Amino acid sequence: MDFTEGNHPITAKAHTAALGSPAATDSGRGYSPSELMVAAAAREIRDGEWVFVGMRLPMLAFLVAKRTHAPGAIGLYENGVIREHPAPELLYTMADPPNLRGATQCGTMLDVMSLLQQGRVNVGFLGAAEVDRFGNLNTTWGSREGQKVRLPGSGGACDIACLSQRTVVLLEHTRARLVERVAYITSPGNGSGKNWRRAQGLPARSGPSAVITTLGVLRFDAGGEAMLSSIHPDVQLEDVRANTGWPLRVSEELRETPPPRAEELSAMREIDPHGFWTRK
Amino acid sequence: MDFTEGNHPITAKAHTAALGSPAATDSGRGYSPSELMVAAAAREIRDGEWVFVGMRLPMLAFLVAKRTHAPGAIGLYENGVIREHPAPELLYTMADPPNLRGATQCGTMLDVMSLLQQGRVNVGFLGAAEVDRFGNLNTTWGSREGQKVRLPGSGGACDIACLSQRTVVLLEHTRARLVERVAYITSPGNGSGKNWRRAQGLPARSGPSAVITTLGVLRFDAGGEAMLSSIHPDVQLEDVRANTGWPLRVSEELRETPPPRAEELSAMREIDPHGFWTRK
Amino acid sequence: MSNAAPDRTSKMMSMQQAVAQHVPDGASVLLGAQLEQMIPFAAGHEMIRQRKRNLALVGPISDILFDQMIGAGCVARVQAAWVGNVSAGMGYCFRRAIEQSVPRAVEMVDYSNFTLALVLHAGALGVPFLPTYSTLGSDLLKSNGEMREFGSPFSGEKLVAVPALTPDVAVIHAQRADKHGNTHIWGNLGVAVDGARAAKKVIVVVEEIVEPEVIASDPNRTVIPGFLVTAVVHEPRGAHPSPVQGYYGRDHAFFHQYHEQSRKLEDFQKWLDRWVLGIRSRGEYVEQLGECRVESLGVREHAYSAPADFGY
Amino acid sequence: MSNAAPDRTSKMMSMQQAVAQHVPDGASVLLGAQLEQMIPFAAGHEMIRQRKRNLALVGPISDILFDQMIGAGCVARVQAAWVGNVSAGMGYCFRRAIEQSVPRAVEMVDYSNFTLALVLHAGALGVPFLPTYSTLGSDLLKSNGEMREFGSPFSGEKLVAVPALTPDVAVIHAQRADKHGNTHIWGNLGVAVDGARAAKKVIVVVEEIVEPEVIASDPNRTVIPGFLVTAVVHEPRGAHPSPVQGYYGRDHAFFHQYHEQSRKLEDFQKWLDRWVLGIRSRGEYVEQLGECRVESLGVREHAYSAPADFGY
Repeated sequence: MDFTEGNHPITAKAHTAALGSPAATDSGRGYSPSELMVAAAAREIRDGEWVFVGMRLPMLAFLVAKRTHAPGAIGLYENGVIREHPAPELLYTMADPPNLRGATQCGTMLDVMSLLQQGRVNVGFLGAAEVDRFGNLNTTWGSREGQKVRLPGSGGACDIACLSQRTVVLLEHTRARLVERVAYITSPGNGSGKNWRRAQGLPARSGPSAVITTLGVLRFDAGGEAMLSSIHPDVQLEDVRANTGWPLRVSEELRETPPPRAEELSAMREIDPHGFWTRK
Repeated sequence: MDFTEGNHPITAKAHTAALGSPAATDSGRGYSPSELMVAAAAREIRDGEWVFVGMRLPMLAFLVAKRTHAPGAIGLYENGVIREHPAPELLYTMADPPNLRGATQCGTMLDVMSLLQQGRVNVGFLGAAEVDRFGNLNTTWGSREGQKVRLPGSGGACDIACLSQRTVVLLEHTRARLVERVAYITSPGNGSGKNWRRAQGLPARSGPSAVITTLGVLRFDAGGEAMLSSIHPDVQLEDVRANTGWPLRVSEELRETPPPRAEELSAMREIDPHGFWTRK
Repeated sequence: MSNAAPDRTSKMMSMQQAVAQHVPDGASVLLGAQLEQMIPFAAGHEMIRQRKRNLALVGPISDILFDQMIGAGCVARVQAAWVGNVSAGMGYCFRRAIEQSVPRAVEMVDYSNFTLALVLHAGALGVPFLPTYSTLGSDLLKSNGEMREFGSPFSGEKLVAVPALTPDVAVIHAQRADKHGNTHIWGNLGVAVDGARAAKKVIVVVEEIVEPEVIASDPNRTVIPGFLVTAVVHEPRGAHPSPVQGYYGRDHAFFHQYHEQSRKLEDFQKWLDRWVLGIRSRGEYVEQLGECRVESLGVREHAYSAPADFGY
Repeated sequence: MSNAAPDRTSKMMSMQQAVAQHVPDGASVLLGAQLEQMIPFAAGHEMIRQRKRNLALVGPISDILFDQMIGAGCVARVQAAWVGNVSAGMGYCFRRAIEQSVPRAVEMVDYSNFTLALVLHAGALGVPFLPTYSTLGSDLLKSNGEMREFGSPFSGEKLVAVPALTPDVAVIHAQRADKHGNTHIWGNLGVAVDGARAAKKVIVVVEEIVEPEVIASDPNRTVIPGFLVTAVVHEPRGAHPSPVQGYYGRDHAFFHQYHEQSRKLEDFQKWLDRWVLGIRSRGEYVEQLGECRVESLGVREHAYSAPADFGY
């Protein structure tokens, strides 16, 4: 897995992590690791919320949420599309024709970004090449074998990380990706800790909420530091620690990530029958 | 004539001056005073120019210009309408249905005002309750018998006066209207004289260009002061001076305002066959 | 919100309900966002009938609706570029209020059209202010009390900072919507789009309620999406005497009659009794207009837009 | 302009002419304004064929067009939020240019999508900057070099000033226009409207030229009026492999093939020869795609917008 493969700003390339790894195969649990991540992401969306959706796994998560516990959620796409009723087909990009036909609104990028800046968007999904201890994200500069590697850049990621009420990140859980300090803050998380966001001038009601990885789910404590909140089934705590680039703290209420429910899985598989995003 | 009758911001109520006065009747010259003002206003528009049109006499002037020497002129209306092909019917307001159907563009107020702020609008027409020696306009506060009279306000007038390359004002020529100093600068002209606009921060390429009255046409000298540039047929210079609220300077090249040409008159009368704006 | 009753997404209600529930005394209310088109007279009249007080009216130009509401004593404050009667001139109730505090004192906050558009644009964008060159050198900038001169952070050049406004309620008249509030408007849009986005609540008043499929067939025309809308009121002819493109024309005579009949205070009271207080609803108002007058304002020649294909 | 020849208002020309006349070396060029829809590939390819040099590309995300132009050596500077291949990942030519200066060094000015939209919005509004809360706390704000932190003139709170940009040329692909450049676009508009208003020149590339009456039948859909347009190019399938709503779908495979075939420099050169340099026009490109592929991208089910009545 080469994490220097670019990320579309508001897409999670996290699935590609799973794709090439042994864990990607369905090991008798009845769902793939990507499907587990999608289910976990779907549960970050509450009914009626406004969601910056993105593509790939988060898109699936939004669709699963819509069909299960959050039928009133609204999807916003930074190209200017807003949808209450999801597109009837699998999308490769947010401007694929099925995403425009029957949309709630087709407008400008500014139309959608304005709602974000007004503070009305509840949750935004992001991918990243790197996330650090304080939830800062990097999609601009990577490194490989000591060489700097130019990644595609922010896209809308910086905007979403600055302005949405909650940010949820999806990515592969490796030491190269979960790092002590990102090389470049493309999208600010909690900076260097408590009160940092307010000191920067970022909105009071904004910031990172969860990091969903291939091994578990991280959430943030009062000091703004990420800690392990749930661990995926069959994953060992030492594996999580070994694959994290800083001494990862563990929540006192650590639990096992609940596996996808049948209705979540069937929704996912109906949307993506060939497992293009989750199973291939 | 009660000048406290409100002005729509970018309309010239100047015609009402003419309407009630003896001069309004066609005194054997073959055209009315309002028709003369319309012809003079039309000539302020050059071919291909972008024009903030307004209603009433300026609207007629725009239509006359389009049908004669300026077929490529473009009309902008602050409500969001832009027209290259004038509406087929007489308008009472800029949002009358004939002005929307077949428009070049229907959009927002900001769409049109942006073009103005970009400095791309060549000429804007305004009316006013008062204009002063330096071309400042007042449509906010009047007075009658020592009492302050509240006028309707700026509308788009202040914006046009600040931002269009040239501003042309139409109004009745009386001492109550052409004053030494307006009571309130709703729409800035040349302020107190030379370089005043630049000192305020107004765009370099902007400012008052002509004041077309019932008696003549005033233009501005290098110091920003209005001076009589042309005098209407059959009007005496002393009448102009007597009806101006400051010692009016007269251009060395004073000429007679050219009367409306036949094609201008026929255009006007075709557009407004019952003389609603010009002859009643 | 968790109650999944079948009609839970319908936002339809009567004008009486919409005004009673969503326009409290003291609210700031955006009206007349499309300038001379689609002025929500029916909504304003209902506010008068419900004796709303201390409203802060917001709008670029109001073309007699503000004048009527001021005359009826509903208004404490006006934030506008122009108050009067577009085709006839002065608004007499506005003058009486400002000059003589009759029926009560009204605070006028003068804006220009552009700067009024910018206060709403700032509100819609979610920024505290927007910069402009307009109003520099004017007394409007000095007397307005809300705008402020400042230096550009790049060049230091003079600019005016126009503060954001987020009205409590925007009332937008439109051609058609579905019951969820997804709204099609065509013609000049004025400040309607930013107004609806800036406002905390949005009441949409429409000529026609159509199936959601009609609205969804053209998402570019949906300039106000339903998720921004609080209430949808079906009120045909609710904009009279102002025009609604494709539905009815402007009743020029009505504006002129109002001009004459509002010149004197006692005449205005009679006008108000006849057209607002003495009737209970827009339905009765339309009846009073009479079939002949209504008919004469109707569409004589339809002119349909060319279709856009959203297929794939 | 004073020459009243009958066709003086037609702005139609070939892509070859439009690029030759209106895109000089060193120009700043807005491309890909509608993000993943309607990317003007045909225009970009013509710029490559005409060996344009030192261009400054502007656009939110470019979805392989920027990558191709960078790889072809046309580009000195990129002002964008994202450069890559939306459905496949990294743009390899972009990486080679930034990391190894191959085929030449390229200066990257990183924006976010929102701030890139704001540079064009500021240009369209005619102000030197616009304020935003976005990018506060990010390294993007520090490394970008154009944006600047400042204090609100009202509260002193921190904001970012995003400077205006007025590109020399905006190239906008659209569904249909008349010969005067009055242009209908539907679907997601991205930054196309502000881009066309901010730019000094506008080249519109369309799938269909229609009679002026078709455009005039729906002035709200005319998001780019002809008087802002410098040249109109009729270039059917000019956006392939990106989609044009109502005309053709996205050629996902083409993006993936490009991804594979641009990974190595020598493969990219072959790709460029095959799809750009070795052919003379969009017509030849479409021929090379083959009837079957073109057919397979066509509209399978039309979905026409409900009409709006502009009558009165």
